[in-house]
Amino acid sequence: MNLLELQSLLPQLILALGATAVLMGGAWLENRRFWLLCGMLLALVAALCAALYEPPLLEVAGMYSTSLYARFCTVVWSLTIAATLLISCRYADLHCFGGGEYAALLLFAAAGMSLLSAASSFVGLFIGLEAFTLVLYILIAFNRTDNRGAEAGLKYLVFGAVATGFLAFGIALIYTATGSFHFAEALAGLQLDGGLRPLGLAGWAMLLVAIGFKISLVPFHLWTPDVYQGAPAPISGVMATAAKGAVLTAFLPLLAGLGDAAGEIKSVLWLLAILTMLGGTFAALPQTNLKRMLAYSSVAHMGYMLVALLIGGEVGGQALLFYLVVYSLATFGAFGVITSWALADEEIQEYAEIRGLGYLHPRRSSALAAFLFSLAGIPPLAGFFGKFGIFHAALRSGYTELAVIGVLTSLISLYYYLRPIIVLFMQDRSAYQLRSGCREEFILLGSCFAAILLFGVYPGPLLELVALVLP
Amino acid sequence: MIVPLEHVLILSTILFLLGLVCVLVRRNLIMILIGIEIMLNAVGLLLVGASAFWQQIDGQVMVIFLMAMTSAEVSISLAMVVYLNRRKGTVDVRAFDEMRG
Amino acid sequence: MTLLLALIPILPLFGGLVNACFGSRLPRPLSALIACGAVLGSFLATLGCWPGAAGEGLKTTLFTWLQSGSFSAEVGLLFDPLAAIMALMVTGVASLIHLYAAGYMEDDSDQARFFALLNLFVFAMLTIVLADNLLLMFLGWEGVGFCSYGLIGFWYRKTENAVAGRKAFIVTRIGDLFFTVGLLWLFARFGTIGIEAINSRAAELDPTTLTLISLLLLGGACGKSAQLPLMSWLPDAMAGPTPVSALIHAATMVTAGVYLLCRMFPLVSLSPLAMGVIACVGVLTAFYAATCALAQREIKRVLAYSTMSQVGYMFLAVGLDSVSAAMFHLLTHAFFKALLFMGAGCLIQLAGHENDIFQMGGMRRRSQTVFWLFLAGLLCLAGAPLTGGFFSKDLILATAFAKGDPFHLGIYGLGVLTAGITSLYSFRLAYLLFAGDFRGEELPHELPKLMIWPLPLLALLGLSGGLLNLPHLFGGRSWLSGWLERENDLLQIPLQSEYLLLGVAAAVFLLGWLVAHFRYRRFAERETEVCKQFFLTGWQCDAFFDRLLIRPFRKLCYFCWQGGDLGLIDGLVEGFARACLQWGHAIRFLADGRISRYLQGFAWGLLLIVGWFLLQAVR
Amino acid sequence: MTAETSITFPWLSLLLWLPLLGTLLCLLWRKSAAACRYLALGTTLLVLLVSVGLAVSLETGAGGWLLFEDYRWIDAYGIRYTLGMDGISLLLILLTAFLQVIAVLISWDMRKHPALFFALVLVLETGIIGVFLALDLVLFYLFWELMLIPMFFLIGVWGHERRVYAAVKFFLFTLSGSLLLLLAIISLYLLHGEQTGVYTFALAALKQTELNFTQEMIFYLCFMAAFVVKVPLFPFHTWLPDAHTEAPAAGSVDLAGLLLKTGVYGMIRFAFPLFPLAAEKSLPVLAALALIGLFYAAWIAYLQFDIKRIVAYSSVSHLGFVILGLAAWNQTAWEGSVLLMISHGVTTGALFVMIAMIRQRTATREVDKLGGLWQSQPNLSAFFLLFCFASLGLPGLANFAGEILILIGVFSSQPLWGAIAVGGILFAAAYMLRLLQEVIWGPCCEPFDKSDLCRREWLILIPLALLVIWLGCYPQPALDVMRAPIQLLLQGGMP
Repeated sequence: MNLLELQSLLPQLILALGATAVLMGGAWLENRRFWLLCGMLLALVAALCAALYEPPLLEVAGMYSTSLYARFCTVVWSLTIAATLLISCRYADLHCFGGGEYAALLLFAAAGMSLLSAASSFVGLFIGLEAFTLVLYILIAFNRTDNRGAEAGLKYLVFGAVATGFLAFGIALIYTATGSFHFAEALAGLQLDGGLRPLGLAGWAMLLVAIGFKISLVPFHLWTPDVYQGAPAPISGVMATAAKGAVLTAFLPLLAGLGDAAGEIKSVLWLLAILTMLGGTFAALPQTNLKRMLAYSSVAHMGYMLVALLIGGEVGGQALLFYLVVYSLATFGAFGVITSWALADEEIQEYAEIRGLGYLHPRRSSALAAFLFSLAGIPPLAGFFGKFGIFHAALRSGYTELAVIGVLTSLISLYYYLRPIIVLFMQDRSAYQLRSGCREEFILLGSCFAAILLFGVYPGPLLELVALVLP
Repeated sequence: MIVPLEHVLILSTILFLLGLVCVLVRRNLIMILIGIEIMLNAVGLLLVGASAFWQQIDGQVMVIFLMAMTSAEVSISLAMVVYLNRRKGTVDVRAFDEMRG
Repeated sequence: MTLLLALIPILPLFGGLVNACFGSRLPRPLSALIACGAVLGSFLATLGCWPGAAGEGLKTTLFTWLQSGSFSAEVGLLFDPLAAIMALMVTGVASLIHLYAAGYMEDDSDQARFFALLNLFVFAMLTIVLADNLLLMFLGWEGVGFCSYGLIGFWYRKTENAVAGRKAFIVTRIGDLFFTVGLLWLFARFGTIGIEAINSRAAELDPTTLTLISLLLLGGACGKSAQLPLMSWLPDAMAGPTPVSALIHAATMVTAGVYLLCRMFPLVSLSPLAMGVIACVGVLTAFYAATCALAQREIKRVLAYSTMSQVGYMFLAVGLDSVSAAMFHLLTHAFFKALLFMGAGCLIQLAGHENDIFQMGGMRRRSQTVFWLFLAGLLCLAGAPLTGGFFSKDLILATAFAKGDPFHLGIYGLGVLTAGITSLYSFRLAYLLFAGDFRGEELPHELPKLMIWPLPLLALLGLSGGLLNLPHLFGGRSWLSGWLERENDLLQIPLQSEYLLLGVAAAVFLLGWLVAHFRYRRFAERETEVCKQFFLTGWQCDAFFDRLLIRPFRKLCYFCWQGGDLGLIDGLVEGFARACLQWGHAIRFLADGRISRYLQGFAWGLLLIVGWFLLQAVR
Repeated sequence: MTAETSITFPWLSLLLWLPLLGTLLCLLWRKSAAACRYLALGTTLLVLLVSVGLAVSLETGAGGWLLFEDYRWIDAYGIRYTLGMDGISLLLILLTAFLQVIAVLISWDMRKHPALFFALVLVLETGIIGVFLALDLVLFYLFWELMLIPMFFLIGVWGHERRVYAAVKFFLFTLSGSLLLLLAIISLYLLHGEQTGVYTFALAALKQTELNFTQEMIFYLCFMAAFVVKVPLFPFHTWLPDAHTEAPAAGSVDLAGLLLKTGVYGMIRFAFPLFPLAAEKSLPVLAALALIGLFYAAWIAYLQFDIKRIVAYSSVSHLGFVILGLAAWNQTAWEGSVLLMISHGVTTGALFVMIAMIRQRTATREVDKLGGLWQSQPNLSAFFLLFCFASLGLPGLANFAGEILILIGVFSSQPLWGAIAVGGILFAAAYMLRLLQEVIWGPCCEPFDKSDLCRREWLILIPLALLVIWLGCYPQPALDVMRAPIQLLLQGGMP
C-alpha cells in the first residue's frame, strides 16, 4: 500500500485509527462523555473529509472504489454514527457503558460500513461486512445488566455467523465460476454462456441468502424483531438504518454491473420484494411493542427499497438512495425517541407504557408521531416523496404489480403506524414519569424532524445530490 | 491440478451442508458454533481449490482473510458463550426464547 | 301602484320578522299590534290596488331570485282578477282572525312566536296568491306548510301536537313532490315557469303530457287541500290554536289547492281526463269527509271534516269546468268557516277548554251572541236557502247537473247526498252544542271582548255571500263570473230545471235538519257502533296508512341501517381489517423466539431461491 | 393562462400560508390558552378578510383564472408550485374562511390542549385552501393528504367515546382512495412524458395527454376512488357518520362544511376535465349511486338516535344531490351543485354548531334524553328550527336554491332521475322533522344548564343565519361568480 492509496482511504482511516485511539485512551481516562464526544467529532471529521477531500486514486488495491458514490455513503454512515454517539450520551450514562469502548466500536462500525459501501470487489465487500457485523455482535449485548440484550446478542451472533458462512460460500462459488473477486470481472464472467454459469447462479443464491439476512428480507427476517427489541435503542437505530443501508448501497452497483445476466436474480428479488412488503406489513399489524413494530416496519421498508434496487439504473438508484436517506432519518429518529425515553433499568417500549405520554412530553412525542407519519408516507413529510419516487420508478419500469402491492401495503401499514400515535395522544395518561430529555437528544431529534419536514416540502436538493452521486 | 475442480466442489458442498445441518439440528450453542466453523472451512477449501483452478493467488489471499475473520468471530462467540452461561447457567439455545412474536 | 302591490306581501313579512326577531323583547300588546297592523295594512293595500286588477291586471318584478342558464325565476307579482279577489279574501279574513287572535292569545306567554308565524303565514299565502311564476308560488306553498307546521305544534309541550304538525308537513309535502315534478316538467317543456306564459302556451303540449302534468298539479293541490288520498293530516291539525285552525285550516291554506288549479286552469282544462279525475276526487272527498264528520266528537274535528268536504266541492267545481263556481264557494266558505271556527273557539273557551261536544250542551245559555253567530255559520254550512253557502253549493251542483251525461249526473247525485249529510251533521252539531244542559264539569270562563268583535262581520259576509255571484234567477248579475271573465260558467239550463234543482237543495237541507232534530234533540249517550267507530276514525285511514306505508318504511329504514350500513358495508370493511390482523397474527407466530425455527427460515429461504432459479431455468 | 399575473403580489400564497403562520405562532405561545385563542381567531379573520377583499376587488364575472401563480419547485420530477383561483375556488375559499372563523369561535372554551387544537384547525385550513387552489397534481395531492393529519387528531384527541375507532376509520378510508389517486397521477405523468417528452404534473398540460379508452377509464376510476370516498358517495360513506359523531364541534363543522366539498371539487377540477370520455361514460353509474345514496342515507337518518348521526347521514344525502347534479352535466345542474355545496356547508355547519351548543347544555346527544328545549332555550331552539328547515330545503332558505337548480338541470337532461330525486326532499323532511320533534318540541327534559344563548353564541349564529337566508333568497351573486368557470369546465376548456 502506498501513500496515495492511504490518502484515498483517508476517511476510513480516520475512523479506524481514531477508533483504536479512543479504545486505547478509554482504558486510561474514564470520562464517558468526553470519549463519546470525541468519537462524534472523529466521525464528523471523517464525514467532512469524505465530503470535501478529493481522493487521488479512483480505486484502492482493487478492492475499494473512491467514487463520489462511495464518498457519499461514507458521509452518510459517518453522520449516522456521529448522531448515534450524540444521542447515546444520556443513555450511556444511564446504563454505565464504557465510554471508550462504546465510541470505539461505533467508529469501527462506521469504518466497516463505509468500506462495505465502497467495495469494488468481493473481498472488500466481505471484509467491510464482517467488520461492522462483528462490532454489532458486541454492541447488541453491550448492556450487561439486561437478559434481553444477551438473548438478542446470541441470536444475532448465530444468524450472523451462519449468514457469513453463506456469504463466503457464495463468494467462493462466484469466484470458482469466474476466477475473479473484482466486481466488474466477476460479473462479466457470469455473462458468458459457459458451463460454470450455474455455479455462479448458485453463488448468487447463497449471496442473496446472506443479504436477505443482513437487510432482513422475508423469510430471513425472523431475527429482526427480537434483536431490535433486545439491543440498546441507539444500536437498534444504527442496525435499522446504517447497517442495512450499507448493504443495500453495496449491492446497488453490484446489480447494476450484472447487466443482462441479471434476469434470474431480478426475478428472485421481485419475489423477495413482494414477500417482504407483505410479510413485514402484516406481521407489524398486531405488534404492541414499539421496537418490534419498528423492526417489522423496517422489514416492510426493505421491501420497498428492494423494489428500487431491483429496478436499478438512474431512476431506481435515485429512488433508492432518496428513500434510504429519508427512511433512515425517520427510523433513526424514532429509535432516538425511544433512547431518550429510556429508564435506568428498562426501555419504554410497550404501547401500554407510553399511554398519554404525548402531553407529558409533547416535543418528543410529536417528533415520534412525525417520524411515524413519515414512515407511513403521509405528506408533507419526506416519506411521501420517498414512496412517490419508488412508485414512480416502479411504474416507469413497468413493475405495475409491485407499485400496486406497495400502495396496498402502505395503506395497511398506516394502521400500525397510527397505533402508537393513538396511544400517545388519544389515551389516558399512564403512570410513567419519564425524565425530561437532554440537550443533545433534543438537538438530534430536532434536526431529524427538521430534515424530514424539509425534504418533505422541498426534496429538490437531496434528489439532485443523489442523482449526482449515483455510480 | 491433480484433483479435478468438480471433486473439490462436491466435497466442499458436502462439508458446507454438513455444517449447515449441524447448525440446524443441534441445540447446544457450542455445537452450533462448530457447525458454523465447518461451513467456513468448506468455503476455505473451495477457495483454495478455485484458486488452483484459475491459477490465481487472490483466492488464497481471501482464505487468509477468512481465517482471520473466523478467529475474530470465534473469540467473540466464545466470549458470548461464557457470558450467556454465566447469565442463564446453560448453553442450550432453547433457553433463549424470551422475546417472541 | 306597484309599490302598493309590493306592500301587500311585504307588510306581513315585515311584521313577522319583527315579531320573530324582537317579539319576545317587545311589550306584549305591541307585538299583537304590529301583527294586526301589518295584516290590516296589507288589506288596505289590496283595496288600494283593487282598481288595477281588472283586465290584464298589475304586474311588478322586484328582483331576480334565481337565474341559471335558460332558467330564471323572478320575484314577480301578478295582480289579476283571480289573484285580487283571493288576496282580498285572504287579507280580509286574516285581519279579522288576527284581531280575534289578539284576544285569544292574551294570556299566552309565547304570543310573539304565535304572531310571528301567523304573519309569516299571511305573507306566504299572499305569495301563493300573487306569484307570477310557479317557483315563487312554490316558495309560498312551502312557506305556508312551514307556518302551519309551527302553528299546529304551537303548544309543543304536548307531544301529540308536535306530532300532528309533523304529520301535516310530511303529508302535504308528499303532495308538494307532485307539484315539484309538475313544475320541472313544465319548465322542461316551455323553458319558462311564468304562469301566464305557460297558460297561454298550454295548447302546445301533447295530450298525454298535458294530462300527466295536470294530474301532478292535482297531486300537489290534494296535499295542501287535504283531498283524498292525502287528507289524513287535516283532522289532526286541529291540535293547533283555534285562530290557526280558522285561518290556515279553514279559510286560506287548504283552499290553496283550489287556487292552484284555478290559476293553472287554462292548462288543466285542456285535459278532459284530468278534469274528470279532479271532479271525482272532489266529490269523493266531499262524501268521505261528510260521513266522517257525522261521527266526530270533538267540535273542531267536525269542522275540520266539514272543511275537507267543502273543499271537495270546490275541487268538484274546478273539475266541472267552472272556475267561478269554485271561487264563489271558496269565498263563501272562507267566511262562514272562519266564523264557525272562531265561534268554536269561543265555545271551547266558554266551556272551560272542553273540546268534546258530548261534554258540552246547553251552550246557548252561556252566550246568546255566540249562539246566534255560530248558528248563522252552521246554516251557511248546511246550505240553508238564501245563505251564501246555499248559493255557492247550488251553483256547483247545478253545473254538474247541467252537463247532463251519466257521469256528471252520478256526481250530481253523490253531491246532493253529501249535501244532505252536511245538513245532518251541521244540525247534529247544533243540537249537541246548544240543546239540553251542560254536561261537562268545568266552570265557565269569560270571553275577551276582542274575540267577539270579528264574528258579526264574518256572519254578515257569510250570510250575504250569495250576493257576490247572485244568479239571474234571483235578480243578480253573477258579478263574480263577470269579474273573473268566466261568463261561460253561467248556467245554460231551462228555468224549470233550475227551480227543480233549488227545490232539491232545499229539500235535502230540510231532510238533514229533520233527521238531526229527531235524533239529537235529546242527548243520549249511545253505545258505540261499529259503523260509528269506522266513521270516527276517518274510515280507518290512519291505521291503513300505518300498515301500508309507515311500518314498511320503518322496516326498510331499519334494514338499510342494520343490514346495509352496519351489516354489509361496515361488515366488509371491518372483515377485511380483521382478516389483515389475523394474517398478521399468523405471520407473527412464525417468530416464536426459537433460534432453531429462525434457522429453518434460512434453509427454507435458500430452498426458495434455489427452487426459483431452477424454475426460471426450466422456463 | 396568464403568466404576467404571477408577477403581482402573491395573494394566493398569502391566503394559503397565513393559517400556517398562525399555527406556528400558536405553538410558540402554547402556554397561554387565551393567546392561542385570539391568535387563531385573528388568523382566521385575516384570511376571511383577505378572501372577501379578493372577492370584492376582482372582476369575478369573467372566466379564466382570477389569480394565478406558478413557480419552480421540484425539478427532478417536474413538479411545480402552481396555484390558480377561478370563481368556483373563490366561492369555496370564502366558505372555508368563513366556516373556520365559526370553528374557532365554537371552540372558544376549549380546555383540553387549546394550543394544539387551534394549531391543528389552522393547519387544516391551509390544507383545504391548498386543495382548492392547487393546479399541479402533486401539489394538489400534497394538500389533499395534508388535510388528513389535523382531522385525524381533531377527531382522535378531542372526540367523544368511540373517537379512536372513528379517527382511524376516517384516515384509512380516505387514504385508501387517495393512494390509488397517487398511482394514477404518476402513471398519467409518465404517459404524458413518454408522449411529449415533457415530464410535468401541470393540470393544463396533462389534459393534452392522448389516452385510449381503457387507460382513460382506469385513470378515471383511480381518481374517482379518492374523490368518491371523500364526498362520500354511497357505498363509501360509512366513515362519515362515525367521524361526524365522534368529532368535536369544530371538527364536525370542518368535516361537513369543507372536507366533503374537496371531493366534489376534485371531481370537477381534475377527474372530469382530465378524462372527459370516461367521465361521460360513468355518468349513469354516478347518478345511480348518487340517487341510491340520496335515499339510502335519508332512510337511515330517519332511525338514528344520535342527533349528530342524523345530521351526518343528512350530509351523505345532500352530497348525493350534489353528485346527481354533476352527473346531469349541464350548466344549470352544475351551478345548482356548486351552490348546494356552499349552502350545505353553511347549513350543516350551523347544525353541528347548534348540536354542540345543545350538548353543552344537556350533556347528551341521544334523542331519547332530549326534548322540549324550546321551553328553556327559546332563542337557541329558534335558530335550530331555522337551520333544520334550511337543511330540509324550505324555499327561501339556503339549500332550496341549489336543490331546485339541480332538479331543473337534471330533469331537463334525464327526466326520470329528476323525478326520482324529488322524492329525496320528502325524506329529508321526514328525518329533519323527527330531529326537531325530539329536540325542541315535546315535554321538557330538564337540561342541567338552562341558560339561553350567550353573547359569543349569538355572534356565531347570527352570521350563519343571515347567510342561510341570503343564500336562499338572493343567491344570484354567487351564481354570477361561478357561471363563467362552469361554462368553461363543461366545454372541456381550462378555466
